[in-house]
Amino acid sequence: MQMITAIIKPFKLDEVREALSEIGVNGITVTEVKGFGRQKGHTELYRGAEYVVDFLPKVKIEAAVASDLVDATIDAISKAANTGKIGDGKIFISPIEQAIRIRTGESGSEAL
Amino acid sequence: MQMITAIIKPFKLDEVREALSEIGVNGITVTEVKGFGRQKGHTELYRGAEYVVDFLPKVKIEAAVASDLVDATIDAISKAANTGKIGDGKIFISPIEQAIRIRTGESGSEAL
Amino acid sequence: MQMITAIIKPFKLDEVREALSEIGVNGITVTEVKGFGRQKGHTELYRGAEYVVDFLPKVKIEAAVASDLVDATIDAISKAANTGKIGDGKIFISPIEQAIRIRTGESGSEAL
Amino acid sequence: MEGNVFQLQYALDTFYFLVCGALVMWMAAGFSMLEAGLVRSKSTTEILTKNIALFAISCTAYLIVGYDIMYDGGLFLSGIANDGAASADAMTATVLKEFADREDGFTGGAIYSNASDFFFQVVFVATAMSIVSGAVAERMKLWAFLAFAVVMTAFIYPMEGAWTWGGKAVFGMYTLGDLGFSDFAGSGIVHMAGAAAALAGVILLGARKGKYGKDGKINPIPGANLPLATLGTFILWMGWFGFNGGSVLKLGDIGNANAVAMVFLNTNAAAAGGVISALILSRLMFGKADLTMALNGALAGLVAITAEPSTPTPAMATAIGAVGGLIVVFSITMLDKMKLDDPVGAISVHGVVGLWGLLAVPLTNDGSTFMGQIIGAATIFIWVFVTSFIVWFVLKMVMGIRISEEEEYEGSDISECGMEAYPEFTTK
Amino acid sequence: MEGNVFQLQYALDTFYFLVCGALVMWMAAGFSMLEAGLVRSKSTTEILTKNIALFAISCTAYLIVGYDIMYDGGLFLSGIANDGAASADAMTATVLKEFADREDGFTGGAIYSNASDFFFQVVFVATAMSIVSGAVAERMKLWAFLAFAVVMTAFIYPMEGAWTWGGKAVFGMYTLGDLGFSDFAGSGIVHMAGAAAALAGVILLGARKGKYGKDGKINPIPGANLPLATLGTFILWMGWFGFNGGSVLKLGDIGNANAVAMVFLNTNAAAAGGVISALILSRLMFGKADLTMALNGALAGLVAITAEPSTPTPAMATAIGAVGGLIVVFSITMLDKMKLDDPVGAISVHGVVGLWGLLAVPLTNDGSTFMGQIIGAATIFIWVFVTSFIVWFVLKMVMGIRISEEEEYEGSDISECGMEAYPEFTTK
Amino acid sequence: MEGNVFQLQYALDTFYFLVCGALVMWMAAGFSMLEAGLVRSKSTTEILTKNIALFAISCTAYLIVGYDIMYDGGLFLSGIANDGAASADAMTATVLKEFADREDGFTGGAIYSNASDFFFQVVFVATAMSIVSGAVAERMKLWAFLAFAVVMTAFIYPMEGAWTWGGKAVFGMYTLGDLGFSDFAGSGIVHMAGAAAALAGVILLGARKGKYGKDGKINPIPGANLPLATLGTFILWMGWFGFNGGSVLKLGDIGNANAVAMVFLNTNAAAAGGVISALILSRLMFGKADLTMALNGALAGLVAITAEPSTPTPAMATAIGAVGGLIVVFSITMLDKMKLDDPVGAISVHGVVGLWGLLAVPLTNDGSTFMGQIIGAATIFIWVFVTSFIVWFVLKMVMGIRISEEEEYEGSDISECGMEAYPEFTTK
Ligand SMILES: Nc1ncnc2c1ncn2[C@@H]1O[C@H](COP(=O)(O)OP(=O)(O)O)[C@@H](O)[C@H]1O
Ligand SMILES: Nc1ncnc2c1ncn2[C@@H]1O[C@H](COP(=O)(O)OP(=O)(O)O)[C@@H](O)[C@H]1O
Ligand SMILES: Nc1ncnc2c1ncn2[C@@H]1O[C@H](COP(=O)(O)OP(=O)(O)O)[C@@H](O)[C@H]1O
Repeated sequence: MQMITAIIKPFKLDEVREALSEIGVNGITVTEVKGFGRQKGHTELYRGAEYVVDFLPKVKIEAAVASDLVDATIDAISKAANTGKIGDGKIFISPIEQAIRIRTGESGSEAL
Repeated sequence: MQMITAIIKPFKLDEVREALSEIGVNGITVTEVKGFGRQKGHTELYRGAEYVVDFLPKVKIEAAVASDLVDATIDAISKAANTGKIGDGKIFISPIEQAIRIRTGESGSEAL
Repeated sequence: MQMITAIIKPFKLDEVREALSEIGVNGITVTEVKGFGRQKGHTELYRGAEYVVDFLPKVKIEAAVASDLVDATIDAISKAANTGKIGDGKIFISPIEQAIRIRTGESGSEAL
Repeated sequence: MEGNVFQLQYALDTFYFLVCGALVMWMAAGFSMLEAGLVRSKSTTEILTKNIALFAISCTAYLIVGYDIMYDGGLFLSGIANDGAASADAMTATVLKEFADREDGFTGGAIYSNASDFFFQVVFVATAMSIVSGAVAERMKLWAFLAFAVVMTAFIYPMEGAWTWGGKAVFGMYTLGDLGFSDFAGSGIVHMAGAAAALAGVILLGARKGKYGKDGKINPIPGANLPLATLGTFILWMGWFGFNGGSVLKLGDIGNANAVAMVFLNTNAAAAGGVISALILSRLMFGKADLTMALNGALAGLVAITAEPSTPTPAMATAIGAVGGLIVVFSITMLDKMKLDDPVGAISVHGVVGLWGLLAVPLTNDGSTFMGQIIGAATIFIWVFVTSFIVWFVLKMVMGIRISEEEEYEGSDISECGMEAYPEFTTK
Repeated sequence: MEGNVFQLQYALDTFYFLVCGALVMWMAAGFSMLEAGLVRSKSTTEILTKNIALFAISCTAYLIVGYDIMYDGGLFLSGIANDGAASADAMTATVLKEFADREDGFTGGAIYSNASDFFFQVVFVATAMSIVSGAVAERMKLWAFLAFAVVMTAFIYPMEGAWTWGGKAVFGMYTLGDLGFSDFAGSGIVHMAGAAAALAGVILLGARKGKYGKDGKINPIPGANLPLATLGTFILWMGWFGFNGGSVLKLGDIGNANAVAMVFLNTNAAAAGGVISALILSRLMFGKADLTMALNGALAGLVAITAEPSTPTPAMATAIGAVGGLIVVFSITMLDKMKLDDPVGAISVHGVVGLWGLLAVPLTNDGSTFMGQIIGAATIFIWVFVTSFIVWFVLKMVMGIRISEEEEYEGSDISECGMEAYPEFTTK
Repeated sequence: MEGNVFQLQYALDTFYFLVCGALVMWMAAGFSMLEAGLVRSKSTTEILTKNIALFAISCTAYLIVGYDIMYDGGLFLSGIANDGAASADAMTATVLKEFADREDGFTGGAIYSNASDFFFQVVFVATAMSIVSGAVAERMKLWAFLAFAVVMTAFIYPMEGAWTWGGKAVFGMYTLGDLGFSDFAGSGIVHMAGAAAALAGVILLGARKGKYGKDGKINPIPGANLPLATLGTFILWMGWFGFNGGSVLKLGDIGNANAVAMVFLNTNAAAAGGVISALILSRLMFGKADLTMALNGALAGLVAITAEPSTPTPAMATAIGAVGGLIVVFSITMLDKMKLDDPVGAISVHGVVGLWGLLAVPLTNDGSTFMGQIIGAATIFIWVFVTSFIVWFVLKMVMGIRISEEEEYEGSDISECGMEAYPEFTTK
């Protein structure tokens, strides 16, 4: 079991979700985040004074997947989220020791 | 030390927090997230056209706990967050290598 | 590669970001979260009835860094986020197995 | 030539009614904003829908039958065109004759367009009904509420209106006016009546889920948008000049013009008094300056002066309003203790303070008596409360009046209207 | 003495125009709030900027040249001070002579201040232009829009206004009034005209990115702030009393005062009818009470009655408004099927229902004919649509009328105004 | 018969005052919304509380003593009922005698209800005070502010009002009217006065934490809700018709009615001019169409024309407003460079442009002189600034005027009112 965390551009969310569904990842958790990286923010103006909004809106997707699905998941996200422009985001893979479904108490990849 | 991450129904937050306090988990971090899973979203309507809101509001709770508290924590969350209905959520356990309290510089389970 | 997760006071965000830039951490992801810990919430009032807002606004910073930067990163955050008052927050270090840049497909510390 | 002076007076008085009526219509926006600001975001679309629909229903039901019950104005306002005459010219001749024939031609009661009278009256009905929507917010079914609105505005309100402003005997038994009952612009007839209907609904409906905890704990449910609530209050304050000012019923001679001006002055003074007293009291009682109490204080001051804004001195008007502001703070906290959940404070503002308004009339108006005020208040309250209770009860049996627990948790916006009020602002 | 009666009538009629004009000016706020509520948060600053700027441009362009084209009022309103007389005293004398000389001195057409006439007329221009901004929202360039506003208010609208209310022959060919065309307060002249300009813009502009999916799928783009949209509707409702009420053009005798009152009554009744029918129809068609349809229903009722609010009975007025409410629901869903993206429903409310309003006139007004209404409607529509299309087209060639795809995705607020409308409420 | 004509004129003029007064009262809502829109969400409840409370305090303090200081109206308005006569009939007789006795009976200065005069005057006081709240927003203590409001509206404003509109000599030394000072509706007396009080407060208070960085860097603090700010501006624009229109002081004959109409026209034209010039200038200077500058431009146009809206031609009025719009953009950026932090631009809009308004009077009004305007402006400014400074200073010593740094960081809403304005919309 691994946790796949992806930071993507917000407007790619629906495509990524669909791509994941297709390969059998049926549960994900999504968070609205702000990203800071190579992609530059934009300038806003207020009453004559400019200021830079450094942080860009991004979406974080977390999907816990069984080990055999990891590569397919990475692949699916990579394709669906790619625009070829700077700021497309990252995928991080980290370990999970255990997963539990609260409703039933099932654990392990059963719980996903 | 482990990081316990739970995705729960928002209205269960207070109960879970109290349950955790009781077993001695005194610090948690909470994020509003949107979940996608077996539980279905609802349909909204706007000017005659329907659309499905796929994502459901969920709350993510993160608690870093010393290893001896892990089971109790899982137990407390499982009980407090359970409604028996689909969509109750998940608990994920993942490793943390180190924890530091910014104010004092303490580290390890001292820092929690 | 490690993931450094810090929970800090919101108004310290800019200082922390600058401190990280200085040591060469150029990408971070930021989430608005609510924290519960030793620091007490405040009381609000509405139409004669009081209630306690337990959760305090915090900011979560996530930075994936190459192993040789971990200590410097912890140090930079610790210093920049410190006010010496309760509630300054925590830093957690956890493992990442892999990182991928979506745009290019680069992986490992190349991707950060 | 003299006829032309009468024509001008007719025109001026008609215009005065129309301007005042437009201001009262504007109060519908005030109630909408006030209520939309004091409910949670997930119930906002629904409360807005209720508000615009109840206004439309009030106008239509009163047009069809309510005005006829209250003032014998004709079903569907039949014959209102040209004040019943065959043509505009014929009407002009009739009106001029009426002016010429009466002894106090110019200074007698106002002679003005029937259409303007209806326009002014109809917006009062909507006001009474608007009071109800706020109190039952966030948990009542939309269509049950609208069904109640039809009965309230077509029948319940017009009946008590007929006994008071309409001058008819209460079921042929007694005539309120003869008993010394006086309610200038409707502290009782409009405001307390609306509150009585609301109270009946709230009792049958129960409190919002989670409002009252164990051991009598009160869990505040903060309103989602206080600027809107404040805007609503200012709109109501402004509209009230029409509400009270128009109720002088004539503008077109020196005596009446001055009376209208005094009413404007006193209405404003009472509202100001209500704000100040409610704000200071809430600071003393709760330790903070509670904006929502200040807003309710303004409205309380306005309700309090509505029963008699023309006879008090300005200082007295300020005091009457200030007492209203004190009452409302106590009443709101008291109702909460009684577990009567009223998200916007409508029952306190319009009901409890409405009663205070009625009782304050004899302090400055010799033409009224305490006994008359009490009998009048009791008549209005009992009639409206009992009939409303029956109607709510029947609706409860027939279609249910409360949305399901789950719907309430999700918010009435989705279940009743299918859409969110602020889709981009809440994570929900 | 008789002169003083004339003076009073002049003063009263002037005041009546000013009050009605101020109410119509207030509609600018209504359009702003309605539109700001029905677009996404990322396009809100820009739509607000468009609204206040278009109002300012309308006032200025009509002052400079529009009023002259429409009513020969003089470039820059030259000579409007003292109604063209050398001094206030001279003007008073002239006016009194005019009253005294004419046969129907007191009961003839209103004699009132030219300045009040301009003030009343100018806010109508702004109304027509406000209709456009909503339909092209979220994707049109700010400065292209403002350039269009100049042409529309300085030339396109005044031309058709001259043919209708101005009484001039259409390019010297035919005179609409002679053909039995009648449009009391502007269902066609103002509302349908605005909608025609909007339609031309929408066609050239295309739909918002993502609104229409593959296979004819319609993706709703919910408005960000429904309380604002509701407030806007109430503001428009209130302002409409000035719009229609002022269009009687005289208040100062019995016949006219009564006519003004009937117009207020019927305007309100039609709006109420529109709300009820649209709400019920949307409940039946979509299963939920769609607030945005109820709001559009209110406006549809108002637009429908605008062409003739003085002759229908109140029941008839309610019906005319209710039909408007039905039409608007069908029209909005139909336009979406035709992929004409109109975020606020302006083309349906003002255009389609405006036509219904014109066609309903002969039902109650003998002075008009169906043929006249149709020719009039066609004249207005063709003129405004064609000229607007040309202007939009030229603008498209010269400076472009649509913001880039990326800018649209980021929101027009940042690209056009550099600032967010709600910087703290959205994570974006 | 002639008496009836006088009665009608009295009634019409009284009504005119009341309608204009209600419009000015409405400006209180405008200031509230403007300020609530331009502060951060965490200071919104508090600014709303300040606004409704200051309005209530203004009304009460001016009623108790202010009107007496300014116009000898009697403490507590004693004797205002029936204009001081024993009964309505006695008053009617007195008024009619006054009309009959004077030479220019019908065309002389307006004779109207004292109560309507107070009502019109009192809302001006509140306007002056509203200007202050915006400038000191987000950091001033609520109760210190309210204490200042008492002194300002009971004493500081009435004193300078007495010297100008009250016609009294300045400390017995010189009489402004004699020197050729003219301020029609209060560019100086109301607006610049409010700005002077605000400036004194801002100087003593300091800037909001974080507004000015090192090396003169200006960190913008965007307002939380621009639709509200826009709504507020439209409300003010509408209310201004009452503000300036009512200041003609008489409507009821041809000359005056026409003057009122010109004032409406010019007021509107100036506001339009201000929007256009501010928008274009901000586009040129900053590269984007800054909505907040356009809003301030509208208000600047209105303030600029307020000192003399009756004599300019419409084109001239547009120009005077447009210059106001230019000034305000420069002034706002300049004040920021001087580290005078004014979240809503009140000092620029009302103070700097108010001065421009005063100086523009002699351009079109022969009855005024530049010297008179300068002396008048200096008198008002020095008096209000110095007394305000002293009062703020005493308050600072006694109770403190600024909330603590931590409270400011948390937002004044929690510390002063204990509640959030938008509890569900911000993560904070
Ligand atoms: N080291 C990192 N740790 C965590 N998040 C990161 C890191 N680097 C980048 N991100 C996230 O990924 C987003 C995209 O990164 P960026 O450098 O702008 O472009 P790219 O993905 O094309 O390299 C950032 O906005 C940020 O949210
Ligand atoms: N594989 C997963 N990875 C991450 N989050 C998940 C995953 N599966 C489910 N979730 C989260 O848990 C929530 C509940 O899951 P769901 O499948 O709806 O019901 P249940 O918890 O009863 O199985 C989802 O809304 C989502 O936020
Ligand atoms: N065990 C924990 N797991 C996750 N987050 C925690 C934990 N303990 C504290 N936090 C987070 O850190 C924040 C600060 O902690 P707190 O105990 O208030 O003060 P301090 O950091 O000074 O010890 C909390 O608001 C919460 O968001």
